[in-house]
Amino acid sequence: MFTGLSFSVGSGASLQVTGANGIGKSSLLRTIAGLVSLTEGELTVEDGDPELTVGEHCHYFGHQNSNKPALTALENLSFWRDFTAPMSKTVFDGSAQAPLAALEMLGIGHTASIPAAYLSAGQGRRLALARLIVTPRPIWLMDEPTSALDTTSEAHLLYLMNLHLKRGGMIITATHTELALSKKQKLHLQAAELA
Amino acid sequence: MAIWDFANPTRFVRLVDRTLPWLVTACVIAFGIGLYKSFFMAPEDYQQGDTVRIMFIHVPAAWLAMMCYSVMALSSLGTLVWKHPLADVSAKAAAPLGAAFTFISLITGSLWGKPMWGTYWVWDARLTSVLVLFIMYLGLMALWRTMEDPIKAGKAAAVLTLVGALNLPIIKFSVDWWNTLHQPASVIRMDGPTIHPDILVPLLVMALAFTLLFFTLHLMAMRNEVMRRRVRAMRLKAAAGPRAASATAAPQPAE
Amino acid sequence: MTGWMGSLFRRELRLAVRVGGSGLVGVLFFLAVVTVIPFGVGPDLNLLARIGPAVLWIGALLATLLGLDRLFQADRDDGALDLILMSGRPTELVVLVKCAAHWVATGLPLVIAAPVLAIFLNLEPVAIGAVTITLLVGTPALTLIGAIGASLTVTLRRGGLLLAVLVIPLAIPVLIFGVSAADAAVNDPVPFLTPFSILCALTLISAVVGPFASAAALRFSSD
Amino acid sequence: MTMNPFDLGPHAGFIIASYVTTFGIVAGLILWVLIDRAKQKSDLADLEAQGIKRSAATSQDPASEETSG
Repeated sequence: MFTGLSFSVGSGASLQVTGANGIGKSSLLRTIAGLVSLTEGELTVEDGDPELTVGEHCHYFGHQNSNKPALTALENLSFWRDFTAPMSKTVFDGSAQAPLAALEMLGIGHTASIPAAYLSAGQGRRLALARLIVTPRPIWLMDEPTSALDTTSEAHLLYLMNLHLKRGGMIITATHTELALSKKQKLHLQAAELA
Repeated sequence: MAIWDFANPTRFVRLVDRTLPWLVTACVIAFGIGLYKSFFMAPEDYQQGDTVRIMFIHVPAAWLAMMCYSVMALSSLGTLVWKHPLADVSAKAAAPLGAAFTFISLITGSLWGKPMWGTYWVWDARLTSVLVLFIMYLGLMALWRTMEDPIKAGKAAAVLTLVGALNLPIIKFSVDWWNTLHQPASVIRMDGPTIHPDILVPLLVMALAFTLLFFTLHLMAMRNEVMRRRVRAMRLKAAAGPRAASATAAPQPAE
Repeated sequence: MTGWMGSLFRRELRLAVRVGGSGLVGVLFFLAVVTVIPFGVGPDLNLLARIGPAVLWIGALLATLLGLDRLFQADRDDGALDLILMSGRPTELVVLVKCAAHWVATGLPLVIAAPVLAIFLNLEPVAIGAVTITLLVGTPALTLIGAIGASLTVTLRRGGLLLAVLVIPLAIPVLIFGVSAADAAVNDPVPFLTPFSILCALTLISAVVGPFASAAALRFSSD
Repeated sequence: MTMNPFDLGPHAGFIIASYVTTFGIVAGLILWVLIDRAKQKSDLADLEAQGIKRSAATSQDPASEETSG
């Protein structure tokens, strides 16, 4: 899928992957997440937990929210908090909000006891985002994170992302829109010349 | 149009609140008389002995199993044809009651059958039809449960109920046909000698008591359903609620 | 360790019983299958008593298979499967817990319903007990074997039918020993314990093979 | 002819069993209705405590309540 691709992201830095539609931005993120296997080359996390794969250092925030409509917002979030293995503090000391506090922080605290089926698209998106701040993990892989968010929520998202960077986290996003992130690098994917 | 006066759920709930005490009282009295009569007054049948007492609950339950389906079929017409707003509430509330009464009639029927026929169950046309009715009730309940939007679910269930109502005679006919093909073994016929009035009176009282019980429970279940929909509407509002949301949604994170 | 497993188990159970869940539809299907058999073979009570254990077992097999296609598909449709694979929890254990919850929500009701349905088929008390016990021991095996099919067909839009086709051959041994154990309890050409212990062994084997095969298939599925 | 309700003859077990199961099922129905009512009431109270008005419920029929969401 990719040839001659090499990049590194330092602690506290972000990488914005750009490129035309269909070029493979999402595939790149999914490869890092370990959801697509590498045919060649390697991915490593320096000073990471050697027991874990690269993907297990990551939070994946993709197009889908993974919210179960039959469960309440709080049940959804609490499940992911309990289920997702956290990173040990020695490797990464990131945000670990309590589920209810995370919901409040994202402005959907009032929906905590409401089934996720009743949430609007933006609220569902925020519920999915809350998952990233209840379990600390150093690398956030975000595929079009701003989709379905209005401007206030977008500002909110940027605040959370910068907070994560400030704590020494890393963010790799695939997006078309410019995001005001600190220590931003860019990676532009281009179609290979057909020989 | 009396029915349309209760189209407003709030007025309906108020009406239920007012009638329920009377219904409950009537129901308790009817059961008191019915049970007293069926144990102390009714003679044992010369053929079936004391097991005839099972009839006092079996027959009313079977009668209700059918009446409940009629209520649901009427309500379904109400949903689809007259678009009465409480019709699907009524249909939904009736389904579990119908299933329960059908189940009672199946259980008591087989408990009656064991001493009479020597087996708990025979594939007799009457029993089998009731079993099919039971499955239809459960199917309807499953349909109600799996669809989240009560209005959509109500319409789907109404269509199924009416198709079922049209189909029930056909089912009954084919089951009869199937049963006569396989010569009925040793089934007792209900249409034997005319029923003695000493048995008939308690039976009628018990039937009345069960009917009252059904209406009481039906009204209460309908009231619950109205409340459930109110909760649902309010939850939708709460989720979208600008008041609740604006208080916390401003980008002022807690830390 | 137990924390996340308990959490997953509770979530699966909640999803099975709430709106849209299919927990009890399986029992209803089981009832429908068992009811429909006498219409086909006739109401001969002796015949029904003879084929009763087999009817109950086939009904349970079909009911289990029908409910299994959503085991992983629901999680794949909303992206949760990706997160589960990245969660850092052993996928084999995740599959095992999901199967356990699925069995409690759909398999256990079948076992509970079996004695009632056995009455319709004119089984004797001993046979009723035997069928119920064999179902109790055997249906987990059906769920675990079915999980393999469910994870193989997880990427398919309409995997339900294919799932059944893939899994039925694998489930034949369970069916054979389940029915023969139930039969052995009534008319004893062989002692009940012989086929019954083989059935237990089959369940234990599938508790090992099922999660491993299923986890492997799930990992490939996201490629 | 027996007038003694406690002597139910040789099949007393079946008679008692059918009355007991009927009673159990009916009691279950009544409990279900009452528990459901308590649950809806507490849900309503919760929502009202959150400040959600039930205006839609007092003036409109359930059909328009549903579509208004």
